[in-house]
Amino acid sequence: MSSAATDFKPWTRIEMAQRIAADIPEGAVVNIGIGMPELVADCLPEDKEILLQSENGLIGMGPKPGPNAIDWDLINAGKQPVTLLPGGAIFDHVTSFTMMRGGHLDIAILGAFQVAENGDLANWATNDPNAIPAVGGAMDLAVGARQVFVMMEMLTKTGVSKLVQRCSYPLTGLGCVSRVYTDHAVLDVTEAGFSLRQLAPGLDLDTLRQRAGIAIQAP
Amino acid sequence: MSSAATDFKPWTRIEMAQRIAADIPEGAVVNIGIGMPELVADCLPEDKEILLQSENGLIGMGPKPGPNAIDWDLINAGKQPVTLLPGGAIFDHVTSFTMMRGGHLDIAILGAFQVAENGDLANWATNDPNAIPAVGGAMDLAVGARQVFVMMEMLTKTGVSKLVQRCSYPLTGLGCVSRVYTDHAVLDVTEAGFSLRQLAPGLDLDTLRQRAGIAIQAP
Amino acid sequence: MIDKTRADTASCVTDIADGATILVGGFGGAGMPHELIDALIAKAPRDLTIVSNNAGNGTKGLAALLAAGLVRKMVCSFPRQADSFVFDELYRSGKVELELVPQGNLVERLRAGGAGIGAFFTPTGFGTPIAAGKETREIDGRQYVLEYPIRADYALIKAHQGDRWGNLVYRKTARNFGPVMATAARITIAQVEDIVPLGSLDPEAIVTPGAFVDRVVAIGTGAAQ
Amino acid sequence: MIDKTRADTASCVTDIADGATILVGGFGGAGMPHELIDALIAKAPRDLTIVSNNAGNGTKGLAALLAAGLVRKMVCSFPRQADSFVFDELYRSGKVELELVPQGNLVERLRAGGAGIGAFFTPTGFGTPIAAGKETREIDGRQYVLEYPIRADYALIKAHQGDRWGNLVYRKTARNFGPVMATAARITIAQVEDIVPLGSLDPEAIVTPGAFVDRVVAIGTGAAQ
Repeated sequence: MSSAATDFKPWTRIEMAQRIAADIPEGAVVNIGIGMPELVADCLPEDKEILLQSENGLIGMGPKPGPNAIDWDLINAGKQPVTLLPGGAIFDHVTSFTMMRGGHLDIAILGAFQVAENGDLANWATNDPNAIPAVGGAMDLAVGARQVFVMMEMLTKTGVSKLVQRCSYPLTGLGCVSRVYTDHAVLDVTEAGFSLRQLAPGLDLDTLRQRAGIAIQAP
Repeated sequence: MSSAATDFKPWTRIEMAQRIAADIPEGAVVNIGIGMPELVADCLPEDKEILLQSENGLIGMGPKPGPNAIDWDLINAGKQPVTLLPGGAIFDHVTSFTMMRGGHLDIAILGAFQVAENGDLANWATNDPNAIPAVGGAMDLAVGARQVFVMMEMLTKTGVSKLVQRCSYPLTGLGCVSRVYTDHAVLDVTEAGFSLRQLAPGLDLDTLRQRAGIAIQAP
Repeated sequence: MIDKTRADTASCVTDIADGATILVGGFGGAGMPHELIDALIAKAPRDLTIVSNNAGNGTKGLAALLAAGLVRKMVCSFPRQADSFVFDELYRSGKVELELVPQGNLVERLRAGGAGIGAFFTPTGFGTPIAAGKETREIDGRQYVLEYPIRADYALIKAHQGDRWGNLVYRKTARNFGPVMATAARITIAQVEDIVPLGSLDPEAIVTPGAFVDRVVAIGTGAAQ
Repeated sequence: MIDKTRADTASCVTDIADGATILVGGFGGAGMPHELIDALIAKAPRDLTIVSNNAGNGTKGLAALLAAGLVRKMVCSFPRQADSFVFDELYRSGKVELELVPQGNLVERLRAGGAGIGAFFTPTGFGTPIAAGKETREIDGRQYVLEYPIRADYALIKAHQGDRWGNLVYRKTARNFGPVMATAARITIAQVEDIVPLGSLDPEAIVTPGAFVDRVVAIGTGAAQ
């Protein structure tokens, strides 16, 4: 076994979010999932117009409102107050899921418990029988968005890789993930499995493979 | 064969329309088909609020506009200019057919080539191979409206009854007709077949049965 | 004259009986018909099946209905929330049944119910535990799951303004499930901030035509949250 | 900066190739994108499949497209009209194919195409020649026919106003098929009377959000009919 790179510093969540934001092209219609992906909204470049869609019926979502401008009738999927940009639109749930499931979103950015090398995604439930299940719109995004980007730390708190051959947690969608942004590396999901796009500073591919515990193609 | 009543005068189309209009309760949501049923719109009682729906996306349809008020963006299913009453609404085709097929219309008033004693309706095509077929929204109204009223002359121009045991023309819908308003009589469609509601003046039930060539229950 | 307006919320819910299936609008608090739910709690029919995106927040609205012990079953997409402790407790103790439906399937099943569609093949949930035991089919190279309509006895929804014909407009993202739920219930009851004279709503901006609405009651502004 | 506006109709249709399937909005003349059709006739791709409620009126719009000999197949609900002589002649002489679809099934198939639904069971047409050879099923005591989505390469629609993000509002019953067709095509092209500055359309009254629209061209008023 090769030793881990000693000068490796994993990307912070903000750095991961910045990396995702930089990869979103102008004009993209993007749905940002609840949780860690919400950081991406704050990292979007100001010189590009990117349309954020929220499952509860809006597109053209703007930044959080100031404390005196909160309107509880204008919220996002995470039920937090948001604003609407000029050109934004409000619609009902039927239209929103037509947009999501019908292939009208360019990118969905989701958190995950596990991503498999065949693109399977598990992000809504663990195998804990005592947990209250909740799925929301994740399964619709998984099947509907043209590209699904996953944003997650590569390892669990106990050091287990979330990049797997086959998911052991209940699936959200089959073969749906296009790319995974982790604190260790950015990986594409290809027909041949995970393929390296970019390594965090100080990390080499062998060390990444070892930590991930899974085959990763060289770029 | 009994002789036809000598003092029988069939109802005129206007009288048929008036009879239908009088049977529509206040508040009913009604779709009026293209052709003869259009006469019903002009006969609606002014002291009742009845909501006319048109398949091309409006409800609360008002009378024809004056010659200087024609707007070719405000038309009915027959592509004729109409007006919108205060309280009327415009919607798209998806909403319109949700309303029609989803059971949200109280009454659809349709013309017919044939009505069968089991309620089958044939009103969109004859067996003429040279005819251009056209069905429009008739099949949706047939399955979707809570009640389907047919308005038609009872006999063809050559004296053949349009009230039949089973339709010989291509069907529009199965078992969908509730009531038939003809120039001879008003008939309900019941589990036992046609049942008389009202006879045109000067006509007796036996003569009606003979002309219709079909069993008709006494009221 | 058609007049779907009601004087108070109590008279809107008097006929809701034990065992009813009720659609409840809202996404979190936005669009939640709090005052109609309060009237429903006062009327207290039992063994209700409630279809709503969430399963209550805090102690108001759906959470209060659940706490009152009137709900036998919840059909929803996202019961677990930071403040869904009322539902969580009832669910863990086996006092309420849960049918978990992906949000898009929930919406589409309601839409099918309102639009007269008998069933539909959806890609959502294929290959996941949600599809367990359900009919699936490959169509044009893609895998789908067959899902069935949801139709209900009542819908309780919240809109911004309404008129005596039942026409409704909504406010911002409080629109969410209101329009589709209005189509999928035998009796749709809408609470609005105010009832406006017939003809004052822009006919091209009316979101829910009155044909989908049976009762409208004015609550006044400031009722939300 | 997102800018979906185009300077003229010709530049909207340059990539439409032979054999394309094209949705064309409108119910009779209302909502018919006459100027985009004129541009399509000038571009002259052949063997087109056209999906539209009618099959042309008089000598303009769809009738002109048919007369130009560019259409192989029409998919519509109501081809026969008082002034549909162009289609009638082509159909009778076997020069154009017809797929007749009940209007509600046409709308629902487009909606399924736009909404990612694989197929659906509709009551419309059951027991009629329209359902001949199609899969049927009894669900909850009612008979249904299985129908499949319509998805197209292009949609040509007409709206009232649009902005550079592609947001659209329509005018009265010219709305009809526009919103659903916008969802069901790979490329949706809208002609509007005028293009307004971003932010000037009421976000709650936008009927077609720009996410469903790819190109917008201003035609000016008075273009209809």
